[in-house]
Amino acid sequence: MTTTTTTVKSEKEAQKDRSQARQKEMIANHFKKLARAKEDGKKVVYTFVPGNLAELISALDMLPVLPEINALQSGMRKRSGAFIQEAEKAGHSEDVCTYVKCDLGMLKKGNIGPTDEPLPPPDLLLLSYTGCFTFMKWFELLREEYKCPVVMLHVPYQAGGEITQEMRDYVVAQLRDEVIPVMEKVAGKKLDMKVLQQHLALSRTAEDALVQVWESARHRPSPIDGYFGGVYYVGPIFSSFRGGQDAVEYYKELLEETNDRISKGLGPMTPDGVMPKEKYRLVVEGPPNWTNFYDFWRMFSREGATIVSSTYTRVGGLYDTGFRHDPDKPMESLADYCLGCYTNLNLPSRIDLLEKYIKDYQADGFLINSVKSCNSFSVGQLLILRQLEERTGVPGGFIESDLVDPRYFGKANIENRVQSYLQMLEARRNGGR
Amino acid sequence: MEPTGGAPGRTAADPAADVLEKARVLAEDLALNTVKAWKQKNPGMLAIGHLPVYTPRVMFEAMGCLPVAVFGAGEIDIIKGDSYFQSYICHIPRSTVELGLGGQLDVLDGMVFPSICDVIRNLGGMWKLMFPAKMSAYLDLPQNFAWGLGGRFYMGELKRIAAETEKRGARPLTEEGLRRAIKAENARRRALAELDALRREEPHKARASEAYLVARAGGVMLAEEHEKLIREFLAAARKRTGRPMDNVRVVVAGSFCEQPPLGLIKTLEKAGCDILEDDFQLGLRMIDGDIELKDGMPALESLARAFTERGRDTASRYVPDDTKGQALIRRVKECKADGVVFAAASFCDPALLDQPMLEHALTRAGIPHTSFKFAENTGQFQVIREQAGAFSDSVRLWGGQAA
Amino acid sequence: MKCVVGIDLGSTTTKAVILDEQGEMVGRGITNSRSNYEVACQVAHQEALISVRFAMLERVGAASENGTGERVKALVPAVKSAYRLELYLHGLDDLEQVIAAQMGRSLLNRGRASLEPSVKRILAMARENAPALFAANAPRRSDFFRDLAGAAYVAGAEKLAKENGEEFEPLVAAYDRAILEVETHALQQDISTVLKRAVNRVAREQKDGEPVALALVRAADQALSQPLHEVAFVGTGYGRQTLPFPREAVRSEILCHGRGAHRIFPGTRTVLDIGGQDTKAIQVDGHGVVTGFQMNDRCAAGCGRYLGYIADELNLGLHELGPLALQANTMVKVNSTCTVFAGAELRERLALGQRREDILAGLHRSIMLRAMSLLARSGGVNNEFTFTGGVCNNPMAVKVLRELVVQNYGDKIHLNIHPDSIYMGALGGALFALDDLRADKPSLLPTTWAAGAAA
Amino acid sequence: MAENTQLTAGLDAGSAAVKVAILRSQAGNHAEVVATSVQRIRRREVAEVCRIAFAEACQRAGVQPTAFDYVASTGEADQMDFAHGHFYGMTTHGRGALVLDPATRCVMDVGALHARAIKVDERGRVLGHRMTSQCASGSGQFVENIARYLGVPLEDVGALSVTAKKPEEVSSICAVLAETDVINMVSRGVSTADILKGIHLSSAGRLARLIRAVGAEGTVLLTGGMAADKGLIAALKESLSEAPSKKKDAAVTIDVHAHELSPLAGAVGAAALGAFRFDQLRRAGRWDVLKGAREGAAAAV
Ligand SMILES: Nc1ncnc2c1ncn2[C@@H]1O[C@H](COP(=O)(O)OP(=O)(O)O)[C@@H](O)[C@H]1O
Ligand SMILES: Nc1ncnc2c1ncn2[C@@H]1O[C@H](COP(=O)(O)OP(=O)(O)O)[C@@H](O)[C@H]1O
Ligand code: SF4
Ligand code: SF4
Ligand code: SF4
Repeated sequence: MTTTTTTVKSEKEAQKDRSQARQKEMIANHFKKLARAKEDGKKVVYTFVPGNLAELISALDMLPVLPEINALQSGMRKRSGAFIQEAEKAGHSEDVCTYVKCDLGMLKKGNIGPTDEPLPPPDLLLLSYTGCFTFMKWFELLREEYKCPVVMLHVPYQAGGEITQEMRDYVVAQLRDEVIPVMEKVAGKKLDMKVLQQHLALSRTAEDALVQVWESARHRPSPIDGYFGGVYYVGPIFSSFRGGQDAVEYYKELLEETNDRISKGLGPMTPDGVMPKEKYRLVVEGPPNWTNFYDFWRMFSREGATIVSSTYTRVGGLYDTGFRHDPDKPMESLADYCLGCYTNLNLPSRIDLLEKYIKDYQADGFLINSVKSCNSFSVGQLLILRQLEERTGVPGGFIESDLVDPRYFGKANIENRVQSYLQMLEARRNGGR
Repeated sequence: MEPTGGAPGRTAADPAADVLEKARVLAEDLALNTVKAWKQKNPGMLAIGHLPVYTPRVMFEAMGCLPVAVFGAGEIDIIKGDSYFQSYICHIPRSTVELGLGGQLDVLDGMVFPSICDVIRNLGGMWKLMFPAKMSAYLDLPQNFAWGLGGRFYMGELKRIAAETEKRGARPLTEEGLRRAIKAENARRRALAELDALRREEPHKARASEAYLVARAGGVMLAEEHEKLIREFLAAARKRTGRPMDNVRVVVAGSFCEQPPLGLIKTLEKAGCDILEDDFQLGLRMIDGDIELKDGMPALESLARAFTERGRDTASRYVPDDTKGQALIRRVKECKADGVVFAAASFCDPALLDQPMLEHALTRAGIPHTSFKFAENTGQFQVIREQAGAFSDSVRLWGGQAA
Repeated sequence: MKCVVGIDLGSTTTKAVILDEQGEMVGRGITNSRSNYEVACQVAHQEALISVRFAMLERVGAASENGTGERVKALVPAVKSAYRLELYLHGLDDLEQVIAAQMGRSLLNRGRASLEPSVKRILAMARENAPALFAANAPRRSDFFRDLAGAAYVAGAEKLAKENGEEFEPLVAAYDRAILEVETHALQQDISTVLKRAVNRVAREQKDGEPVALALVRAADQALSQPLHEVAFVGTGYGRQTLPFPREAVRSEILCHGRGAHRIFPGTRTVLDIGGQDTKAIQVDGHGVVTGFQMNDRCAAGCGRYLGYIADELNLGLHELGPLALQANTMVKVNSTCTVFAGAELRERLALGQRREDILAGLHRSIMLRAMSLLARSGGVNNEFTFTGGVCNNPMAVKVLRELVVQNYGDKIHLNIHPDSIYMGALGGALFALDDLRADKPSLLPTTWAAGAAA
Repeated sequence: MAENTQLTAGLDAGSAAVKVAILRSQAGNHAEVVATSVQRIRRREVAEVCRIAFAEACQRAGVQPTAFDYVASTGEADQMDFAHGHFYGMTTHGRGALVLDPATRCVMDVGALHARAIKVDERGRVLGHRMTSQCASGSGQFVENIARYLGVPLEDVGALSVTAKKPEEVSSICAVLAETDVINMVSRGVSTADILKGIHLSSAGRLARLIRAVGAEGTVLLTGGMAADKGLIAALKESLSEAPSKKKDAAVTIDVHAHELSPLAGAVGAAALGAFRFDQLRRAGRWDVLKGAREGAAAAV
């Protein structure tokens, strides 16, 4: 480390720390609220990330818990292995989604959340089931444990590559006739449309800023990492904070940071500090591994590989193709949001999107991280690989790991593959050497 | 196993030998020769493939189509199919792709991918890309069973797919046509119900492995012909003599989509289990009872209502309250079974995620159960035989709980 | 002469390839990896250097004066045989000493006294048969000392067992224990001395006069005195991480295999490499750059070791397996996924009376099926298709592969197999080393290897 | 013979050896092992080896083949014409272990190709089990391969292993590929004892996981051919005492040991269950079943 970069770096770190610290604080606050929920008389709703109805939940003054986020946090804090084993001991197969098992294991071990505070049991399981059948099973299993009310929102799949009016009508009708009435009953109050609209408007502002952050990766060097860094950027909007003032502030600050980095010509922050030189620009498909998140990240950052865009960061909403929450059409826009998440796209649409990212962000390559857990993501990824290579002429890499099961992260093996892949990109660039 | 009775084998003296052989040929007709012959006889008519679990075959029959069950490829070598799927994905999509790329499905004019899980769902998308010239439809079965919500949506889905099929050259879906098809379907259902009853009452006359072949043979035939085949088998099986064996009576659950190899079913039988009920060909039994036709109600609505109102509580359906375990316990009691064998396909999330819930329900009810996984091309049954044997031993010797 | 070295440290065999500055392959060596990795590399390297010397001897010899050139050149094969014979005899002597020494230490030295004379007799027999083993054109199973001496030793032990009723197992066990040490000792020999002895042996045999003999000796002196500068090297293969090489000098084996195969067959687009412990399916572009790959490892099912295990079960040599399987009438479907279970299944089927050939055919097919699915996963088989690695020496494996490729990818695919197929990884490594040399960033061999380089 | 005492035989055909046990018991209780026989199969035909072993055991016991109340087969021997009935491996190992040591609550059966942990209740009923399948890592063949490579007779393996000072574990999980590791160790001068112990430890690690997975508590009896291997027992004790999940498992005491007849547990269990079943059938009046097979036994030997 030379002195000149040190100064720049620490300054950057401070700036980055600001948005990150804010996020940390937001999360800590949220978990505190959850821990106090019973005393405060707040109702708790468990729900999923893709297609979550955050604005509805907050408009009814309820608090959301997102089991997926808890599972990934457990993964990052190296607790998931034990949780998964706990679930397997209770009879769950080693073949199935590890998010589910991690969550069930955590529950069996006292339901202590990521901030070491106990999580309140749900007053309602809001099964808005977008893009994955496992969600349905997950809440069937939780219902066995909690015996609390469940309400399901069946979100049809975009099999034809578009959202049809019939789908929208079906979702809106379910919201109106089942979901909202059940939520109102649990919340003990009526939904105030005005309040909902206010939340939707806040969502929209935050979403605008997020899209600008995503698109900053078009710069060379890219000021952000759209995958490893990206999972932090989408945190607030994926989860409990969308539709709130906190999220708006967060994204404003994040955007400022990003713009600042662009003006200074700096690359993204990595676990080892600002990336010195952008050697490769990659697009990534598939969720990351959480148990060895930083090891995984470093395999790329240390070789100078920046991820300029990724699909995983779109599972909580696909804003960069134009969707925004809309206070003028509250029900329709909630329906469109659920129907439009990345996990609800059919395979051809996913390929189109990836192709667009590769071209728009001028990627040198793309990488698929296929996770064992997730059929929703993984089935068809080898076809995605072929089709993308054919369509873009850009070489693809393929690695396999898992979300939160440490047994499936073969570090040496993955490293070998990543290195071979990057060496291959290098060799190609040198024109056949 | 004690030599206390003789199962009728496929010997010359077995009155059911011929019909079973016929069923076997049909059930193992991966080249779809039957379908080719049908198309030759019915020029211009369409053959529409469908994946497990449930597709309303009647609707296609009503449109003059032959619905064809594409339920995996058994034990054939999977080479091309493997290139599209990671090792931790079940076998069904590999074998389907293998058949597709191998040309065995060329005779089909389209494919329907009913929603059961993410695997078949994504396979539907892959199909669009791999076979762009053919019809490839995803049938989004509702998970909301309120008639005004899910029912209406489902009607819309059926109409959409009917329209798509018509565009490919099928006859239009008419009220009259659908009524006729539903009647034929109901007749098949009754024949199947009789077969199920025979198995329950006299398992030594109709073994599960045989009933499986007879049911599966229906995948390449119209309901009417299938009914004939079932009745032919029933008549022959009833003529069989032989004594009951000193076996335990079990229900097999969990293999509703990827089908177990025949060898596995036979292994269970050899290990001393009489399989009284199973969900191997669940699609055929997805709806309890007849599809009721009512005056004044459009036949399509009858069809849709049969699914939303009388669909079986199985892994492919979201069940809002604790009835799946109860449903299984009811099935066990109805056929007076001693226990349950869970046989789920490896990596089958729907089956494997349900299993612990069901197991707990059984444990609470004091019903013994055991479980293992398989793949449709499993060729080694040693481990399964040992495990099933230990289970049957234990139930036989002590009648009690085993794992 | 400046040259570069590529070393492929495989799980079963270790290969070394030496290229000159123009990129011509001037030497190659192979040995079994079944000992210390580093030693294996050194031995392979040494073998490669020897082959360079032989090539030089041929060149220098051909230029001999007084019209002897052609005749000297014609003697080179005899020198090679003589060289192998010398090494072999030396190895046998060493073996005798090592066995004697080990028997002194062994925990299980039952009846040492009775063993010693037997070992002596066995080795005497081996020595007696040695010249015939290395006669020109004599068919040999293998060139590895372990295999040759092993075969001779076992034959001798069998003879003693049959004729004198001696116990076979302890005799063979003595060999098994000693062989590793002997292999390691082989490195300490001074190669040029052995080579000179071989030259002298051949020279002595030249009845019709001195000029040829003299020219041969002179040529040998000259060939041995030419300096070899090994200026760059690259290591690759299964065990590469364990080598004391700097990081820059280690390349992914995938890249090396792809590049090597492409060098020999420039039309190559798909490479299948089946080695002892892993199978790789590699796609390369027109420049030999890898564009995709799949590999499976950590399980012996579907790799070369599977065949080795089966051969052991049947008491056959590896090279006999393929030809035997070729005599199959039908292919038995083998169900077992695991190598050990396949061994058990083999026994079971034999007991059921199925033909050995037919079961073997099924076993070969089961390996190739795995390879096919790996290939399919890596992007299919594209024209041209090159098969490399030890298993391509197995004719049944090749036949089954050919059939499966035709079945699945049509008959337009051209299948390449080269006698040097096993060297592709090392060749690729050497080509990377050549890049380094040309880019002026040569990496030097570890100093501990200097002894070998001095040859 | 007392009124309610039965003479029964159990015949266990494995992949490596055939085991026969002759038992005198009261419906399986108060069992006394009268005679046994073990025959390694060594590439012979299994049915033939079964006959030889059965005849040998009869001779040792000094009884006629027709004298048995019940002959039960287990293992691969399900089609033996002289058996009255067949019981499956897990059932017989569970029951056999209880005959050998009534305190047993978990059986760890390690044979040539497989390993399985079986949790049983006080009557020998199987409550749960975990086994290796499709992969031979951790089984007897694993140890056998290595022993063959090292030139150590199987009988000496255990004794050598327990003398190890600095055991070194193999890195490969595969029964075949581990050989390479071992070869490397040999060349690095690792002693035979240390290598064997390393192999035992790596097998034991896998077995311990199976034992924990079935939730074993109390006495674990090792059965199957590998129960004769003192080295494995020692290694297994070590592995189990390590208990990685400290807090919880500390409360669970697991005591693992073997009985000298452990390799015959399957045969012993089959014989005991035979007596039990005989009693059941006798009470049910099913003499037809019992008589038919007895004639078969006479013809077979
Ligand atoms: N002459 C031969 N005939 C048949 N098979 C052979 C022959 N030589 C080597 N093999 C096979 O090749 C394998 C070793 O291949 P190799 O490419 O040397 O492996 P690695 O690169 O892993 O060391 C052996 O396991 C064996 O199965
Ligand atoms: N004395 C011994 N020491 C170590 N291992 C032994 C000994 N005797 C037998 N074995 C092992 O036991 C295995 C045979 O066990 P067994 O339970 O008979 O297997 P199976 O039932 O599969 O035939 C052999 O593979 C061998 O490795
Ligand atoms: S399968 Fe995938 S999308 Fe579904 S719950 Fe698991 S990780 Fe989430
Ligand atoms: S077997 Fe299970 S996972 Fe596979 S397609 Fe069928 S339902 Fe889905
Ligand atoms: S023991 Fe068998 S299945 Fe297991 S890793 Fe080795 S070869 Fe593969």
